[in-house]
Amino acid sequence: MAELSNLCLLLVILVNFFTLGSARLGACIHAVALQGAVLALLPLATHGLNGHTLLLAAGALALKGALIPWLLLRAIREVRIRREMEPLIGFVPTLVLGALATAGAFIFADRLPLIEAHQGGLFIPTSLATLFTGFLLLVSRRKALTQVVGYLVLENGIYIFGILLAEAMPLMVEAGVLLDLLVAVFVMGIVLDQINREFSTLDTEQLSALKD
Amino acid sequence: MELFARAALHLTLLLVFAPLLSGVIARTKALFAGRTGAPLLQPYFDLARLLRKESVFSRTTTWVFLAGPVAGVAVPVLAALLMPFGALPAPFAFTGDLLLFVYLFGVARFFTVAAALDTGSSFEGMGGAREVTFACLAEPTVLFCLIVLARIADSLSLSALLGPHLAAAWRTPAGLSLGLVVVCLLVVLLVENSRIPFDDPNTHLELTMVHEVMVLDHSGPPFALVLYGAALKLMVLGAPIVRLLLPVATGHWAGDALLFLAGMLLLAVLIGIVESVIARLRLVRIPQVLIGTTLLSGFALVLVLR
Amino acid sequence: MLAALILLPLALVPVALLAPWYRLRSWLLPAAGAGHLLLVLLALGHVADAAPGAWIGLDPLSRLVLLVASPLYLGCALYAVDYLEMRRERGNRTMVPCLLLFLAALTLAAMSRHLGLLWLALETTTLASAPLIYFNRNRLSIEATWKYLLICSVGIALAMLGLLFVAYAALRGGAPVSLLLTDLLAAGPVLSRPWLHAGFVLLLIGFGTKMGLAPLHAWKPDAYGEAPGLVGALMAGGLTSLAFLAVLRVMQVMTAAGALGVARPILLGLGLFSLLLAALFMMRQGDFKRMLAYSSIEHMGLLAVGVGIGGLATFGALLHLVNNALAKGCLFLSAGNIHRAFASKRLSDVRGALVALPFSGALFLTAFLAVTGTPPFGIFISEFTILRGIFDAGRLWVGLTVLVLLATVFIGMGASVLAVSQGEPTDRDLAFADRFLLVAPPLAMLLAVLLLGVYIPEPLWQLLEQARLLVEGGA
Amino acid sequence: MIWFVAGMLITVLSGVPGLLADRSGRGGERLACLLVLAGTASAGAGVLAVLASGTPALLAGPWAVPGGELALRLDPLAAVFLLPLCLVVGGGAVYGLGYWPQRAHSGNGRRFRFFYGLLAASMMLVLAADNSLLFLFAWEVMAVAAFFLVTTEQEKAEARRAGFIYLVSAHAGALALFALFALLARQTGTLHFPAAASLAGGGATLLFLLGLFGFGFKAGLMPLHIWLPIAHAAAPSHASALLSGIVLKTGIYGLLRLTSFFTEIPPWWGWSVLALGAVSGILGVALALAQHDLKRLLAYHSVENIGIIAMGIGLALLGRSYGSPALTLLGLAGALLHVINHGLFKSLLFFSAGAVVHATGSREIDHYGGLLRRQPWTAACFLGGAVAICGLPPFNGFVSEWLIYLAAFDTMRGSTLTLRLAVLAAPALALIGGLALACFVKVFGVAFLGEPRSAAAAAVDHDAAPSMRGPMLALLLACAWIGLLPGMLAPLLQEAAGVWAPLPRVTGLAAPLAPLPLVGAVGWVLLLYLAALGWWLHRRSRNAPRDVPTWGCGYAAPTPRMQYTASSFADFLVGQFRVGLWTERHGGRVTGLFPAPRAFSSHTPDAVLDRALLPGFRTLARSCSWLRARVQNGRVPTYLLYVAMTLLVLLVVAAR
Repeated sequence: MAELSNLCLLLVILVNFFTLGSARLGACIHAVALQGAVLALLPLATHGLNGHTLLLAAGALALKGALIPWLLLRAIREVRIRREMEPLIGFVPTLVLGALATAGAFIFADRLPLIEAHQGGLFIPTSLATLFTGFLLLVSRRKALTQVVGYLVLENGIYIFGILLAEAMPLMVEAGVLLDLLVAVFVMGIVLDQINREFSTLDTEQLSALKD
Repeated sequence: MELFARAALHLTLLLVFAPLLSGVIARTKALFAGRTGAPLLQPYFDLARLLRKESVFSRTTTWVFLAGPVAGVAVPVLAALLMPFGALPAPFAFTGDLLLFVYLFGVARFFTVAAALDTGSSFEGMGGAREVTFACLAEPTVLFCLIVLARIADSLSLSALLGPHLAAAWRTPAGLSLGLVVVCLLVVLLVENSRIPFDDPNTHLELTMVHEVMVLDHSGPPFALVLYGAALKLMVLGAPIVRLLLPVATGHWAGDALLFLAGMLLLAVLIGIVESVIARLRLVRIPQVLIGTTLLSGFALVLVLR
Repeated sequence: MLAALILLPLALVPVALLAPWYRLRSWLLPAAGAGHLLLVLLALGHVADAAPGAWIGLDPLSRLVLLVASPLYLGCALYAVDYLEMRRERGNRTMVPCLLLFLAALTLAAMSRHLGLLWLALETTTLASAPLIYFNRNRLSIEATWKYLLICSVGIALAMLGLLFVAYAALRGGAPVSLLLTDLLAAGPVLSRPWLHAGFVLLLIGFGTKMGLAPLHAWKPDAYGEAPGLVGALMAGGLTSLAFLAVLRVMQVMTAAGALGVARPILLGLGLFSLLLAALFMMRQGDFKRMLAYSSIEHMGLLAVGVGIGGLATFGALLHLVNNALAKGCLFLSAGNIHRAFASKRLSDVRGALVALPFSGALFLTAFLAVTGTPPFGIFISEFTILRGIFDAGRLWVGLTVLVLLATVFIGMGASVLAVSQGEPTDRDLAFADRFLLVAPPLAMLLAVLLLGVYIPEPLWQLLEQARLLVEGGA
Repeated sequence: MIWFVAGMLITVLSGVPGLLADRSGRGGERLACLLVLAGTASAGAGVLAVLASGTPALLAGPWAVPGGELALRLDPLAAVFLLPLCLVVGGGAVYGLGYWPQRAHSGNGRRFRFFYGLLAASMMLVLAADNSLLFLFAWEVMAVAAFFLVTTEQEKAEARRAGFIYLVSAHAGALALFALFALLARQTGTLHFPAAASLAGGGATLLFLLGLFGFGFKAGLMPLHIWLPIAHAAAPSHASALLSGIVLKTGIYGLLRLTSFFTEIPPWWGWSVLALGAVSGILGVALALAQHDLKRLLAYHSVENIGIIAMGIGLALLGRSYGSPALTLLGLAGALLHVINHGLFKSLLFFSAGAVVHATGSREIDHYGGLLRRQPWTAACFLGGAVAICGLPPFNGFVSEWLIYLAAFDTMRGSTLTLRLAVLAAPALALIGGLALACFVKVFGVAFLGEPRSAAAAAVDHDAAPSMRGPMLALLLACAWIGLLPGMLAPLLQEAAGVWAPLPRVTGLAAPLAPLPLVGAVGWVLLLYLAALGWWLHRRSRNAPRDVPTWGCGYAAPTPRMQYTASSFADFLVGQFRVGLWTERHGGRVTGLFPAPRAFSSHTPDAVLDRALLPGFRTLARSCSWLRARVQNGRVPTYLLYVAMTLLVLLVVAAR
């Protein structure tokens, strides 16, 4: 089963790079949806079929794969933005940084001692790499929507790590992750809505009036 | 009882012979200038005349205007009690009286200048400003000299400072310092008594005056007090110099008194000569000279401190 | 009993949503606050320390935080009544439920013995306070809300990862995987170091963001600047204390694991950096509410320094937690009044508050003196205790640095506060006058700080000491 | 002790009932004044009782704060500071009735009296505290209360500026004391003050430096005097009197307490204090000479007198380092006596200055003139104070300076050349004395003598009110009393010195202080002479014509504007101090044969504050706001970048 999970994780990393590289918001969101779907597979792939993993997978699929992407797509349809115009850091540099971050993630992961069961898995590096990717998106993009996407990616990274502990950890915290993600994105959605109403744009450049 | 006797002797010497000194000075200058000059007793005549006269007061003045002359006389009389006249020890001596001596003259200065300012005339103000400036610059010199003497005598009382040990001290390495001290004290004496080269007691251009211009408005008895006070001051401040130069004692009080008077007269002559041969300094140069004197006295101190 | 503490506000939320009358809705807040305070006092008296397995329960730390947060909340709630009365145009349909939810989450966070639960509660407070910041419904407030939300969410997400790391540390160490505080403390020695250290860093950043330690503070000036005074008071007094509690929980784990050697320097560094940044950025701060935000950063820094040094300094830091919460409450509430009265928070527009608003102005000025550690106020005692701790620990240069920075803070803050409170008022006919409920709560808080400055009640003293032992592991 | 504590409590509460009284009624202020008088009287009685008993009174009680303890200690050293405090505080309260009546100052009168009581009581506590925390507590309360007194007229920008600078300096100093006492506690293990001469001096360098900074800031030693001139100028005169007369001395007290803790004193302590004292003395008086604002001038004289006191302390410290009891005794006795004296005559001067300002409504010396005719009482009191502060016999200032002189001379007996060099303090003192004399002749002459220089001065129609006159006369008498009967204070000084330094116990008066009565005697004789001569001259010139104008050397139409002004009087002397004062001169250059009218004005700003500190702070603040604008740039991505960076850095740190 380990191959399958590693395959999924590689896929996740590829999606990371895609989100970093693509200029088109819609594509980004679809990619993140895909990533969510893949992540839904992971628990099953690692811990086999049981109630807990099924629930987890279902939750992930519903939230990360379907609901949130749908919300975001709706949002961009409303404000009619298609592309991420001139990011703070260009696409190529972002990609390079992403590559570096991923490499760093692998190096850092090596320093962390694993239990036998997880030896040779790509979980730790992938989750860290995804985390860093999320950060890169948050730091390098202007559009509020893209930043939400970045936040999603970041959460995905954490989720990947969570799967490692899926059976060791009580259900509640897992639910916590998903629930919190849901609520957070909901509130962000509302705020985005308000921003849109106030500024009629989601460009965070507008959102830098408060400074010293 | 014996104290009163000594005090009485001191005061008589002071009160009686002080005006004579200015007479001697004037006479010396006259001789140098090839004139006959006024009689030696002229100052007494002046005082008598002034005391007989009636005085006139500006409507601006207040009681402070009188305080000046009063302090000008009272202070030297009191200070004389702390100062040994030649070999005659001071009637009133205790540790630290030398500072009292210095500060008493501060009192006199304070009230003289205040009296000058009381008239509200800018000339008097100008004179006062110059007076206090010179005094400020002379003050450290006096202290340096006193320290040197105190260091040599290892005591803090004027009588001990100017004690019989001086005769021996001249021949020790400290003699050099003593010499410097004498010079410095002489300078101070000239400044304090507003003598040439620092001030001209009988100039006639107010703008160049220092002391005289402060007393322009005084007349009659107050003015008599001013003149008398100046004479007393000259004698009291001259006493230490005389003692330093003639540190000898005859052993009998009358002899000592005469010796002291002789010394004072010589000093007056000396002053007269100085006034005759030296031209008056420009005002702006005076501070430089005084600061130079301070350095000189400081040097004297360093010599004895090591 | 403890459940009641959480359920009481929650139960009032639907009421608030359904109740048709404006004033009633406003008065729900003091009701909840008073009931809460009552229950807290009862609980402090009667409820024993939590059983090992319990998910929620009390221990000295949670008692301390509840003791601070509950009165603060009551004060702000009373203030809110008149405030909402004054701002009828804004309505209170969102404000009141959010405040109630905030209280519930706050209580839960204070009492949770399970790091996951604590984390969840903290996140809830974030979400509940977001609408409060947005109360004024204008571009600036939405911007502040957005920043607050995004940065805190990222932080809290990192904290989540930190939790997972700690759990994995237990897994690796062969201990039962659980985020129950008691289990973690028990498993302390076997926790796998690399995981634990990384987890500590992540947790510190997560909770530090909420606390507002520099350089994770960026949201603070905007949020405090734009939120209404009472929200600022609740956040600067309550939320930060809560976040600090979370940090202390983590410190407990580190102590149990004997990893203080790693934890303390990091905390100390963050603390000093916060002090430095606050000190520099308070200079010539043209907006007095933002200035208060920096002051809050400064005091968070002091707390961090205190715990980072340990020993007496920790005791001082805990005392400082109490004092700071109350003083900040007074400062923010009075600042809110001045802001209302002059309809501006720029120093250029606000002058002579002492004349225009005798009470609020005096409160503001006095609270400034209190918060900068001037006797007879409590912060003087706690700051001095922290300093003694620092010097006793032999950290001479740390101590001197802190002193220099405190002096700088005083200069910067003093310039602004005096400019606001003294002088001739810019406009004499203000649409605003001091109302009882707008002045009494801050006054009460100030008096409390004053009391703590001249007399620390024996029970509080014991509580602080026990809490210190909890953090320091009885060392 | 009970009396003292009671007095303290009464004083602190004195202003409270007034707060409840109505804005314009007189009841509040009268009651406050009565309470202050009662409080100070009771406290003073307590102090005297302690002195009479001969053993220090202790009081210890619990105080429920970390390290806190209500420990009070009354010993002769504290008494030296407490006695003038009681006198000046009481006098100031009475003076306030006439100078700051509630009717005229309904806005700030009540606040003022509240903080006045608070300030007085906190100072009593500072001087009696025997526990570091209690000391700091009282110290800071004192600072805050003084701040509110300075900003009484907070509607004036000048007062606000002064208050802010004062508050900042006070806080900076206090923070240094935080460190000082924390380190001290680390050494002794408790916050209770260690017993005298119980600590080894070794390793106390930092302690001493911190103390010098913290206490020096309060005392106003150069260059830490920055807050002093503006604060004294801005405060109401009786507050200035309290500030200058008493508050500054708490700094001196702290320095003395601190140095009393150590067994052996490194020589450089004494040298540094002596040097700082000399610098403060000379520069202080020189700056004072250059001022033309009456209260600012008096404030600079406080710097000068603090310098003189510091010189005494420095000599005493040297005496301890080099093991010369006589030097220690003389230096400390001089310093302590000057503490008392300065408290008295500086308050007297500020009171009379206040009366003048009250009458003319201006602080510019050049706007006065001829006030002696219009305000004879005030003039007499000011003259007395002036003579005293110049250190002239027969007033008290001379006695203390005389002691310090003796100490300076005593160093000549020292074994090493280095110690002997300390004798240079004497010429420095002489220079200070000369300059002070010049300065006060200027002030008295320009303000009270001559013709009125402004319409306001000419229009002055009332002398100080009786309620103001009373305290002034009381202080004048006190000055004369100490000057004429200095022997009476010698035992107190000796005991205080004994508290401070381990001196050999001598029964009766120690030899170095023995001549004190003689000094007084000379003072009597001087008074006698002056009286006799004065009386004679007065009789002699009673019926002399007094209606002629001053002789203008031929100039027919002199006007008051032609009188020598304060600046012109000082100009010649100030010119000698060009370096160090950097007086700014504007205009005045006359050119051409028929020059047009010219204006000349000169101003001497504070060398440290206006030329160094403020510009420095401005640059700092500017760079800070620049940095802030970069860091806090309002972009969420940047902020998140900070988070990411922190994460990386901390991970690296933790991974080590």
